[in-house]
Amino acid sequence: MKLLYFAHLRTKIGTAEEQLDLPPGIGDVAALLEFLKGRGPKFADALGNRKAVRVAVNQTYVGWDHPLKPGDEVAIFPPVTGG
Amino acid sequence: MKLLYFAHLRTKIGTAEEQLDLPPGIGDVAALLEFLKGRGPKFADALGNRKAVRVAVNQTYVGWDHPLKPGDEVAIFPPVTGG
Amino acid sequence: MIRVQPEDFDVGAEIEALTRGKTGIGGVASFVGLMRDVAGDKSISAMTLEHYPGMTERELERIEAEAQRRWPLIASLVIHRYGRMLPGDRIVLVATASAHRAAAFESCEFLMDYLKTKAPFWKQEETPEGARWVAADASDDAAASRWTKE
Amino acid sequence: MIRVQPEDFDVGAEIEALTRGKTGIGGVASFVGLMRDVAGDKSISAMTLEHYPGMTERELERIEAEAQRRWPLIASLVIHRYGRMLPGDRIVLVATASAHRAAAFESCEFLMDYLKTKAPFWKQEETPEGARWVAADASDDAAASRWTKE
Repeated sequence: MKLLYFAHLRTKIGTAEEQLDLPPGIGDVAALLEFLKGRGPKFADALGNRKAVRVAVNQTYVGWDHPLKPGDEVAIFPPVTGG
Repeated sequence: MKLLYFAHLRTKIGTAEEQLDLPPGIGDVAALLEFLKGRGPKFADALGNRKAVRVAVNQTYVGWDHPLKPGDEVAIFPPVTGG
Repeated sequence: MIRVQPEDFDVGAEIEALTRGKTGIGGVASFVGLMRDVAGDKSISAMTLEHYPGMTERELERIEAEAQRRWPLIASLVIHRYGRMLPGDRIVLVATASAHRAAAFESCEFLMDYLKTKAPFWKQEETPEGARWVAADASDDAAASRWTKE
Repeated sequence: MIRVQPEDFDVGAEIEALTRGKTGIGGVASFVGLMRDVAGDKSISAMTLEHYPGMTERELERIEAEAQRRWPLIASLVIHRYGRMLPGDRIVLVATASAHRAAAFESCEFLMDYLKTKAPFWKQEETPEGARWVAADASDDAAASRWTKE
């Protein structure tokens, strides 16, 4: 799957985009976020406050229980502040 | 005093502006309108329906009981329909 | 600022001039009133707006001052045309600028409601059956009366 | 119509193009969002708007379609810029055209509220202490939530 990071999450994590093979047992957005937090302090810092994290799958806002499948485009970002 | 007529009142009365010496005994707007209606069928037709007549004295909207004095600019017109 | 004029106006240039150099402005709400080619079920080929020179300007200044008093506006503009206009022509422009959008939107709508109901303009429409003076619209009065219910 | 672009836009030309030939339009409400040189008590020298190419356009199209569904609009337009901007620069234009002014005003405000709270844009401000990402503003959320209380 393709992961995208925006705004201060991108800054903290230090990358805008990466390819990731969906790890075994990761079935939804919440599980993916837990998996990512376990990758190290940058991820833990960026994703630690759930209230400040939003997720879109295939360019549509989703909740934590949204199921994931290989090939999804998953974007992770802070609440929008546009305009 | 100066009398001004606008829109369909102007069309009905057939004049846009006239000078009038304030007649004796005409102390307020209501009395002036009654006086004007007595001048003939055009005026009676134009001013007959009080709900469709608005008056400004010296360029300020006024009620029927507004007092009049020589030198006033009195404008008589239908409800506005602008914009 | 208010202007009552027979000439057309340039919306972009007016908004640009209104806001130029005022970098505390976060937003400009504006409304452009255009001449429609229908009114109810009648087809309209042209329209003439009559005004009361002197009083019209006074009323517009009074209404603009009232908007400035009610909302924290950084700049405001009312341009209203008079004379004969054709379908699609611009009739009126109201623009209000503020630090935040709510004040801009509310004051712009306030000004338009008052212009429609209180400003001394009268509309004569040219229809297939001839010219006719337009009667006042009760729904416009209702829109304006919102602002006095507080 | 929606556009997401780095370039500036010409407000007058956009409104003119939106309404040209559509003589059933009685009014166009519009809002231009400008970059302020202050935020709270901080002085801002520049701002960079990041967006999510693809999703941003989808969201704007969805929001515009929702406005078209809720109000009888004859035409509508949303232009939103991204990239680096300076104080006084235009950021966003929303314009809505309808036969009557209430629909135009309401839908324009609806679109702006949603743009501020839902569209995938993120703001980074350059202050005397350096660049900082802006946190979401609760008052904007409150403004947008009005539209779901019906």
